[in-house]
Amino acid sequence: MNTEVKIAGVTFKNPVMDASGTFGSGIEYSVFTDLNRLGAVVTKGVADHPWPGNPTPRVAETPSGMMNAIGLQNPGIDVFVERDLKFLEDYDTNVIVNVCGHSKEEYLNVVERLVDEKRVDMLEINVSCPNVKEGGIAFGTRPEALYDITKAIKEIAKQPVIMKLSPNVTSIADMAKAAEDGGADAISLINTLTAMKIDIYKRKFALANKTGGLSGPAIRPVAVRMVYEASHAVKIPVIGMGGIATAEDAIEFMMAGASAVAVGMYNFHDPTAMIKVIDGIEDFMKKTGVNDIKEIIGCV
Amino acid sequence: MNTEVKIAGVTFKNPVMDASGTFGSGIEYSVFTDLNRLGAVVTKGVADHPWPGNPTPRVAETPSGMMNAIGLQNPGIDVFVERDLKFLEDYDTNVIVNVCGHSKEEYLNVVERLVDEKRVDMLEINVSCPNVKEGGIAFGTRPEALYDITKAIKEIAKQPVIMKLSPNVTSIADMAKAAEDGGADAISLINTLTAMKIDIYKRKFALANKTGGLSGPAIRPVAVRMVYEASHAVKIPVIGMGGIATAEDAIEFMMAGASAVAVGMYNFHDPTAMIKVIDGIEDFMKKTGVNDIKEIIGCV
Amino acid sequence: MENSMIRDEAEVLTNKEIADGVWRMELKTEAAALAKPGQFVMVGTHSDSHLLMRPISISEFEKDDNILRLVWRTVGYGTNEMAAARPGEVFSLLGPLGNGFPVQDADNKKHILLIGGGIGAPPLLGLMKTLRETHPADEITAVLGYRGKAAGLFLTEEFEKYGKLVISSDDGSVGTHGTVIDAIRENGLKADIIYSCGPMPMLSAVKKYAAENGVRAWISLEERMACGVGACLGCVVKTKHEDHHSHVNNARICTEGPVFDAEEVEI
Amino acid sequence: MENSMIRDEAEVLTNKEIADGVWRMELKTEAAALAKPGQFVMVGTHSDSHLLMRPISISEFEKDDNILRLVWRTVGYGTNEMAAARPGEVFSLLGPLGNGFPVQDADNKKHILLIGGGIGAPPLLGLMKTLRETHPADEITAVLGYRGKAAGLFLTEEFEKYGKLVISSDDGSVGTHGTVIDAIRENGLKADIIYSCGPMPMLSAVKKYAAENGVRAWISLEERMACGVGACLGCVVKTKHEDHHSHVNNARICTEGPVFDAEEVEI
Ligand SMILES: Cc1cc2nc3c(=O)[nH]c(=O)nc-3n(C[C@H](O)[C@H](O)[C@H](O)COP(=O)(O)OP(=O)(O)OC[C@H]3O[C@@H](n4cnc5c(N)ncnc54)[C@H](O)[C@@H]3O)c2cc1C
Ligand SMILES: Cc1cc2nc3c(=O)[nH]c(=O)nc-3n(C[C@H](O)[C@H](O)[C@H](O)COP(=O)(O)OP(=O)(O)OC[C@H]3O[C@@H](n4cnc5c(N)ncnc54)[C@H](O)[C@@H]3O)c2cc1C
Ligand SMILES: Cc1cc2nc3c(=O)[nH]c(=O)nc-3n(C[C@H](O)[C@H](O)[C@H](O)COP(=O)(O)O)c2cc1C
Ligand SMILES: Cc1cc2nc3c(=O)[nH]c(=O)nc-3n(C[C@H](O)[C@H](O)[C@H](O)COP(=O)(O)O)c2cc1C
Ligand code: FES
Ligand code: FES
Repeated sequence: MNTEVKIAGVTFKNPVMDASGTFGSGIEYSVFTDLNRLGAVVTKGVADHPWPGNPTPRVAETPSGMMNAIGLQNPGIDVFVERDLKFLEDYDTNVIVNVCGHSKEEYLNVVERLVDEKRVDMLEINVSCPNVKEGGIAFGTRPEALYDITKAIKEIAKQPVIMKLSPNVTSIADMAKAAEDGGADAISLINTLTAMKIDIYKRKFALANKTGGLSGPAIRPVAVRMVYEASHAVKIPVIGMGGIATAEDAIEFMMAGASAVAVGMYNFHDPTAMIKVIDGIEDFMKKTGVNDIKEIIGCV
Repeated sequence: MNTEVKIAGVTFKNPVMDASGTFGSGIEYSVFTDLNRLGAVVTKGVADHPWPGNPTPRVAETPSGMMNAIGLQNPGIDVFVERDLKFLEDYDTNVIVNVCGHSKEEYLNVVERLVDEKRVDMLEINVSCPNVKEGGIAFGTRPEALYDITKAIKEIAKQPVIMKLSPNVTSIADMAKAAEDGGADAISLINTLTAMKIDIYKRKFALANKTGGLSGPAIRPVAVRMVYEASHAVKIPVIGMGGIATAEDAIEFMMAGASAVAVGMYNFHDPTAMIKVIDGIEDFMKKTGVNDIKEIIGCV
Repeated sequence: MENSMIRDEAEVLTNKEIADGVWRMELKTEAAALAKPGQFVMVGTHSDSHLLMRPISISEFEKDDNILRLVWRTVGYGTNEMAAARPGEVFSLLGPLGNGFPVQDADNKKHILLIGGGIGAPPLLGLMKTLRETHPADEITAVLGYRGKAAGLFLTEEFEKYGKLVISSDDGSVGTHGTVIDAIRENGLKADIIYSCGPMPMLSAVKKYAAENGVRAWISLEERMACGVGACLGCVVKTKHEDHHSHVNNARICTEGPVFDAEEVEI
Repeated sequence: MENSMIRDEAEVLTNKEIADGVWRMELKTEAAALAKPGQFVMVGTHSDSHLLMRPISISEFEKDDNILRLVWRTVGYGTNEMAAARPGEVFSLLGPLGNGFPVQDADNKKHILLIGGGIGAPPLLGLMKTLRETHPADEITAVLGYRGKAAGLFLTEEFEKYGKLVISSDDGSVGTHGTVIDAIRENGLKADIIYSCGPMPMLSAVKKYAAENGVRAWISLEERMACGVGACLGCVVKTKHEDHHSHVNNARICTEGPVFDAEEVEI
């Protein structure tokens, strides 16, 4: 039975990874989850300098999901390389670094800083965070802007580049194509849906940032649809995410066209969720006679 | 205590109505719900001729929600007028007729047929159904197309016109403005989010139509955000919907900027849901000292 | 339509596994007093993320005692939750829904055939009981198809109370080896009227059998349902004639059905 | 960090309402053996639509018997579900989490002041018990603010076991009429070190009081949490100095806290 998948030349022992921002750099959750079991560790978005993020409250619960407006707080690329990348050196898994920035230059600064970091297997460019005002979201909603930044990053990056798409668009296929045209090696989707919650007794927004990103099982049907549309619009591989809780969900994304999948907010519900997804995929393969996980990619 | 609201000159005894397509024309649910209690009955989308709709399965359950791809099956405007409008004559509530079509002409045919129907208090134009191939969705995702059709309808309509917006767009504010510019008397939102579900054991789509529209509490945070953005972009009143289950949810939409609200898929969960929402709004007003429901509209 | 159906919080009186993964529950509810054979109820879950109610046929009803009996196979969230329910637990319920079997169509018929497959058998029990009120036992025959002995037969003793019972099984472990149609042939059964409920392939075979023999067959259909009361148009089946509601040859199974003249529906 | 916290399915041993809307539960879990006063646990709900775990402070722990005691006020879905739990029911739990109160900071101090407001009192009970192991009872004073007699006092007898107890109430029905600070003044209490937990306005007053009196105050903070373990960055508080993790003066309450030197945080 083979659970290996290959994305842009990088081999994953299995198609399961965390979704950026829900797992730190793996340090905290390594108590509950053997990182060596994961296909990859995807780290929290990092910028070229430390970001303080948004005021609190930053998280709120919603039906079968949650909202967040962390605002991409991060310690900056220097601390990240020294502490987080170093920590990950001890583990036998791929490392995908999620990159954020306020401007093209800031994105490029991070990518440049990482070109010679051996521990970095891939870059994931977050052009879709809805919680940062002048942040990536412009790149994430206009095909031309996405094409531009993809191209600029590809010119200097030494690792394969994954462009992470926003679902807050009229046509996800157009965005996927723009990333592909810009030279992206893969795309990942979906990031969170822009959302809002109001505390009616306080007459205040539940999040200090007013809006936040919706994630969790609630959004899964939207994510599956977008993964299907995107993977049919491009030839490059797709990493699917959005509400994955169980192996069944992961398989659903792969059947829709994803070559690999990420588990996001469900890690908060159950820090052992990813291990259960990995085990569950193997069970499914046994039960239904699938010898190679690649067989099911886009099979529907 | 006053629960009355006024939208485009039409007075609603309270701000609660059903969301089109989830309540038929009220006939079936009248066993469980006294239609006289409702602010309005919004009827299922009707076209200028009978539509067969999509093949089955047409509905599927999702976390805290459901998907549907009914495909706007309807008996056509003639049967509708004779049977459904006639049925509604006996009730003391507003009647809002939801209109669908494959083309501008088809929309206009329905509107024309209704100009002199006294029982019709308002028209709601569904330019946002994602489940009909050449259906309204083009009008619902391109501001220019929306402006055009709004204008054309307004030229002949005698009742106030509500344009019902699709959430599957990059900028809901742009769409709201296009409707307003076209002369709409009000807008309603959100229609369903385009979504997909796969039966992994059968390797088949859960809906025969492949994609369907996601509704229910799962999408509420997205709907609240869009109602907030839309109501801040235009001066015309907004009718809010998307996942309303309780009075608290209804109030949340009103605080976000909605002048009235609609309950959709939750009617399936509990056919008495709308009555509970109406009673619950009154309780909330008492408990928190709100004398006029209009005070809370957009108060956040 | 007034008071033909109610919304109720129904209390579980008893709940028992009667075959492998097949359960039978008694519920206390005034919906029982309104029920006819072949109707169904929508049953709510206790989960706040599984929001749709589940359609389950009424197997039997005791009008005077307000008791409904449901029989179901566990296949997913809701049916498993029902299986886990203890006496005293309460389920929201809508019903009775749908048209039910036209019992009067058996008037003056001597050979009444009830054909059930697997979990389609239970609603025929309530029908057989009702038919027995106006017909002698020897005019009523139930032909039931089961998987086999290992998976377990169910309700056979109950059916035998009201008429003749003929059985087929997929594995030949009991009764005729094969389908219900094989059992009908093997036993030389005659039919003046047929009532049937079961999986789609069986219903197609029944439709064909009925057509070949010039008998009217009433069949009970299933489809995914959201509302269960005719409002959502989720549950339609293509019909030969234009029905009074849709005007597009798309009858609602929950309202115009679930029981249809086999001739009338395209299955 | 290895084995400092676990994920467990903890069984409810007892559960009781000890004041109006305030509940106290005993849970069987090995997390108890790892606990320190002032730490907390994340408790899962049984609902599949309420997916976030709820942070609840550890009120007391019995290391040898693997018993945790939680005390909470019902305010929403999760806390009400916990209130409805019967013995034998099981909750998913993550813990113990956070740093806890620095007990050793009380070494050689003669006037140890524990200041608790409302539902902030319970974690101070476990702290007081632990302090009592190394201090005589007359060196430890707990000052607890309650709403009043009508809403009910809670845990007062337990606190009295380990030292002195001073009470204030909003309505003056018991102890000092006013805040905990009023009670401290009215009773002429001295402090060499302060530990505190309670609502934000009280913590601000404690911070101010401590600064005026040149005493170090350790205060326990609350914020909305998603992960509870430091991964999501949902629960930060602005700090005076750059913390080792964030490098942006934004310490994680769940990990660098929930207990902070009052001087260090901007509240
Ligand atoms: C009129 C009618 C009568 C029925 N009577 C019986 C009966 O007496 N005994 C019995 O065992 N089953 C019966 N069924 C099938 C029964 O409704 C499904 O097995 C049940 O809904 C499955 O729910 P679940 O939560 O366990 O499965 P899930 O897969 O978790 O359900 C997910 C969703 O799909 C729907 N669904 C899944 N399978 C079916 C199905 N086969 N038909 C319709 N909806 C489905 C559910 O209602 C729910 O909305 C009947 C169906 C209909 C339409
Ligand atoms: C470190 C820490 C320790 C705590 N210890 C206790 C305690 O010992 N006893 C006690 O009664 N309460 C305590 N709280 C507050 C407790 O977490 C909330 O009352 C509880 O989460 C409310 O959950 P709910 O489902 O009842 O409310 P809901 O309103 O349904 O909760 C919705 C969401 O908001 C969160 N939330 C709501 N109120 C709060 C709050 N005040 N703080 C943090 N999150 C909140 C919930 O965790 C959940 O994610 C503590 C909070 C923190 C951060
Ligand atoms: C708390 C939180 C923080 C996140 N931070 C990031 C981030 O830094 N970079 C990024 O690309 N996506 C971020 N995301 C988005 C997730 O990676 C993922 O795309 C999204 O949550 C959908 O997956 P889910 O439904 O499984 O959570 C974050 C999500 C959450 C919930
Ligand atoms: C079964 C079903 C049928 C619907 N049919 C229509 C329709 O005919 N016209 C329309 O404008 N919207 C239709 N809608 C969309 C709803 O009116 C509503 O906008 C949407 O479901 C969001 O609200 P909810 O989450 O409360 O269901 C339909 C929704 C459902 C679930
Ligand atoms: S289930 Fe809604 S019409 Fe039949
Ligand atoms: S709750 Fe996630 S970092 Fe504190």
